[in-house]
Amino acid sequence: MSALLFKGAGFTYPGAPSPALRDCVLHADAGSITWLTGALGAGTSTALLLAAGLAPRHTGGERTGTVLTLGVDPALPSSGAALGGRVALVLPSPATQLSGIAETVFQEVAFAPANLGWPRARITARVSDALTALAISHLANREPGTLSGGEMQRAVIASMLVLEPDLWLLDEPTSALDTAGRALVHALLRREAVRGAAVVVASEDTDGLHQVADRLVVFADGCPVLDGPPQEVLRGERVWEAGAASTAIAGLARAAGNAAPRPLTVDEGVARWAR
Amino acid sequence: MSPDPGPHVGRFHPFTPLVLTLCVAVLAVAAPGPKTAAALYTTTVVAVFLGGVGRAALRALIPLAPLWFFLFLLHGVLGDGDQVVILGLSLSREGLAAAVTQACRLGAIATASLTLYASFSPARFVDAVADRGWSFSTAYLVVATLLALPRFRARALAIIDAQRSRGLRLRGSPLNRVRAIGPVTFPLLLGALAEVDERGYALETRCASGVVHRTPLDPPLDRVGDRAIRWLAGAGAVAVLLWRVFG
Amino acid sequence: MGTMKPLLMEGVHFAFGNASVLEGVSLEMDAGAGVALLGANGAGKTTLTRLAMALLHPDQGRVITAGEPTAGRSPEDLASAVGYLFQHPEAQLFARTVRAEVGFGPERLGWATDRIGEAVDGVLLELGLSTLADHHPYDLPQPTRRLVAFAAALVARPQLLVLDEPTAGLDRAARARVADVVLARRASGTAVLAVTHDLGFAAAVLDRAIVLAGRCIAQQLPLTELLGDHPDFPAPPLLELARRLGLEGVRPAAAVLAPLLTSHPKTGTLEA
Amino acid sequence: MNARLLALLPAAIAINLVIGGLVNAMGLPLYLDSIGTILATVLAGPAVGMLVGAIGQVLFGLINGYQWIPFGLIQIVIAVLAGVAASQAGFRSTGRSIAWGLLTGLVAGALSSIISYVLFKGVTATGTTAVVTLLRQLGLSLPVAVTASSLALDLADKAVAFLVVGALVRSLPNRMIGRFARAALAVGR
Repeated sequence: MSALLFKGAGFTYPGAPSPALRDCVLHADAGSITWLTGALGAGTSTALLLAAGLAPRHTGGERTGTVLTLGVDPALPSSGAALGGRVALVLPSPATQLSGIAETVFQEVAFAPANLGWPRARITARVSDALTALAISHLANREPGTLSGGEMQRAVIASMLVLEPDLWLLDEPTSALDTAGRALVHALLRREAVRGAAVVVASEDTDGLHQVADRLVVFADGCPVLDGPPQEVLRGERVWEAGAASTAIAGLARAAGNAAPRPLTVDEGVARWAR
Repeated sequence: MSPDPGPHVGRFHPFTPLVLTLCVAVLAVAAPGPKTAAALYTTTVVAVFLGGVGRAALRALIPLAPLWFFLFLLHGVLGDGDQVVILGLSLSREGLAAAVTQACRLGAIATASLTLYASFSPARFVDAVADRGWSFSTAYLVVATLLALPRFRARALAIIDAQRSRGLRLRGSPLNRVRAIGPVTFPLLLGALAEVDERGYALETRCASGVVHRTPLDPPLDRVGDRAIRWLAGAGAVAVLLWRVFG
Repeated sequence: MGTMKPLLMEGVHFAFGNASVLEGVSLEMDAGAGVALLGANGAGKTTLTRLAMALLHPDQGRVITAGEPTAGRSPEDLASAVGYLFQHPEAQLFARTVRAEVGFGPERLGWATDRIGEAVDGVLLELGLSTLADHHPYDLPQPTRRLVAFAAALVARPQLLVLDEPTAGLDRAARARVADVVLARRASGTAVLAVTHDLGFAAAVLDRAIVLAGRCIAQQLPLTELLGDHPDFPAPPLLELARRLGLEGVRPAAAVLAPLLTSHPKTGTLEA
Repeated sequence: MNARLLALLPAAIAINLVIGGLVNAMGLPLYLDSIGTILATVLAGPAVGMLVGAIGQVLFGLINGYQWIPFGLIQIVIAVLAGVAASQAGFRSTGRSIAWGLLTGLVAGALSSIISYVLFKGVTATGTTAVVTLLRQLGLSLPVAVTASSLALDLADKAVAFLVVGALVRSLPNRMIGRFARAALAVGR
């Protein structure tokens, strides 16, 4: 049974003239990384809020169709008990994800487990593992508000990793990270999938994704229009027609008039165009 | 919330300075005359210095100075009733007594209050509340606000910089300044409201609503001494209050 | 503007209290220049941009912005000559519509109403925001809101643009739009100084790199030379490809590189 | 308490404590320490507004050492009046906002002068007290001087506070008005 299932799911924000998501069919399986991409406004961020149940429970507005998160409809108030602490959500701006009451990064990462009433020994052990996994153990005693954007983003991811969630929902999780940071998070997501979690990433950053994602779903105008293996989708033409984009090198190949399938990486580009 | 709450006061359970501050406030309100008020103020200052947080007592003088000045002016110099000449100034005897009483009351309260603030550690307070199983939401609101203040002040300054860099002049005629209220306050208000959604999502995802019994990360020690101080001070304050009201 | 330099700094020292941030910094920018200000967090990049905008004043040395020393002047005096984009630009938005928001600056500078209207329409067109002119900025997604704040920095057609992480938080389309506008403004004589970690953007639209380290300018050289040769500054994909194809000294942007790769659709060999 | 309120309240309280400083930096002699209370009331109702006002007053006392906790009562009165104003679309126009602001200023001014005189001998925040001293030198008795100065400053302060909140809520984007149904009612939208 899929960790995430949308059947004809639609959603309209309160006061919005048109729906942000329309008649969306989507699934994400445990043990795999599903990457959603699309132009701004294509609906990938809304899909994550729907999966987390925050839309409509927190956003207000109207949902149509069926959404099942880990087998439960997340919009039901009673879903809190079944899903509490099992669904991780990471949003694009780290600063608004902080707990607001932590004086140190250690307390920040320990926020959710403490709220769930875990025994203290378990919290301490899981928190230090999470800090190590994100390579921020050296920041454990720093004040969260004084971290750089990249450090804060890692702290937010660590504060979700600590819960060992069954479903990851990440919206532009590496936007503030450098190349090394991005590679570290991608490797972490792969380990989480191997552990059995379902990982769903919404991001326009398609440059590294074909080495990370098992499946690429391209959204356009509020619903998925392409769904397939990343290598295949990124080399094709339809990803551009959907208003999304492939890698920088594929974009260059397209601008140079190359037909699909196009090179994705610098090495492939050199192989294609070198004398 | 200075980084180091002072060598001694840091050892107390977080609730102890809280209860002591409330007791000082009750005693201050109940203090009948200048002598008792002055005694209370001096005792508070001495206790604070012994507690190793002397600078809080000194820092209290900043808000107190204008208050004391106006008390002396309003009740001493401008007070009516029979006059007495001190240092060439004709002052109202009764007004002066009232001014000293009030000055010492405010002194005791301000000193105790700033000592509480200097020794306040958000994490220990949240743990102390969690340890007791009391309402996490209330502790969250108090601590989240205190920790949000520096961020809001920084954002307010950034807004002024940004608007000035677009040509907004803050000085000039009063009308000009009132017209500048919108461009300066709205971004702070709209920015705060726009963040509410995302902050709410994060708190919901991290199980912050409907917390039943939260695990204290580092529960502060509540020694017998702490409890004794709290009960004695509390009983003493209530006794004085009852005596003052019904005595 | 004749020979007047958009920005000149001579022996600038600056310290917050006793914590010295910049020591003996000198730099010069000509009309149309494009400089990327790089360096670790805390190296003084934002401090340097604030000195250029008279938000801060040097303890020693001189800062000459748009031909006038900043000593004794304040940001509102420079507002017509300099466009400053803050790191969290959307934090300054307050108006009910995009048009009113972007027109706020010129209005404060005392421009005539029709001149304001033209300038606003022009910059909204440049940034592809024309259809959103009457929308409330907070009804737009955050990346678009940042584009509105960028428009507000551009509207008065300043001769110097100081940008703090201009592409942070932008979506792909907005990032491309910002790149096009920066190149166009530079071509028309505007100097651009940008603090950025987005090396793809820097390589595509700026020329020179100034690297701040140890409280002074550690390196000052063409961006294409710096990127890839310095561990902290890896080369973005297009620059890496151009270098490995022997296309040195070419601006690593798709529009520039593509014609050079006119290759046979089937075999894909390089014929240029 | 649900997560949305846990996110909204600290912001509203911080606004109470910060905006005064912001406006003073512009040389305007106003406290505006109730904008957060009024805004929270308009968006989430008087109960929430009272909580914002009360906690804000306690924290103000904690941080500044001034013991204005008794003035917390006035924040509660402001929340009640702002709630009534909101239910009567009192923020629909600049004129109505100012009218409700003046009414609140009248009530708040009267109450604060009683508290100031009885508990604090007429000496409270510097601005107000300077006016009291001036009036006293002109020969007014202390109670009259305290009442006059409290009323004058509170009328202006609350009128501007209601004006700012009204203008802000009227200019809220559709997405936010959709999120705070009460706000739409307050501005008759």
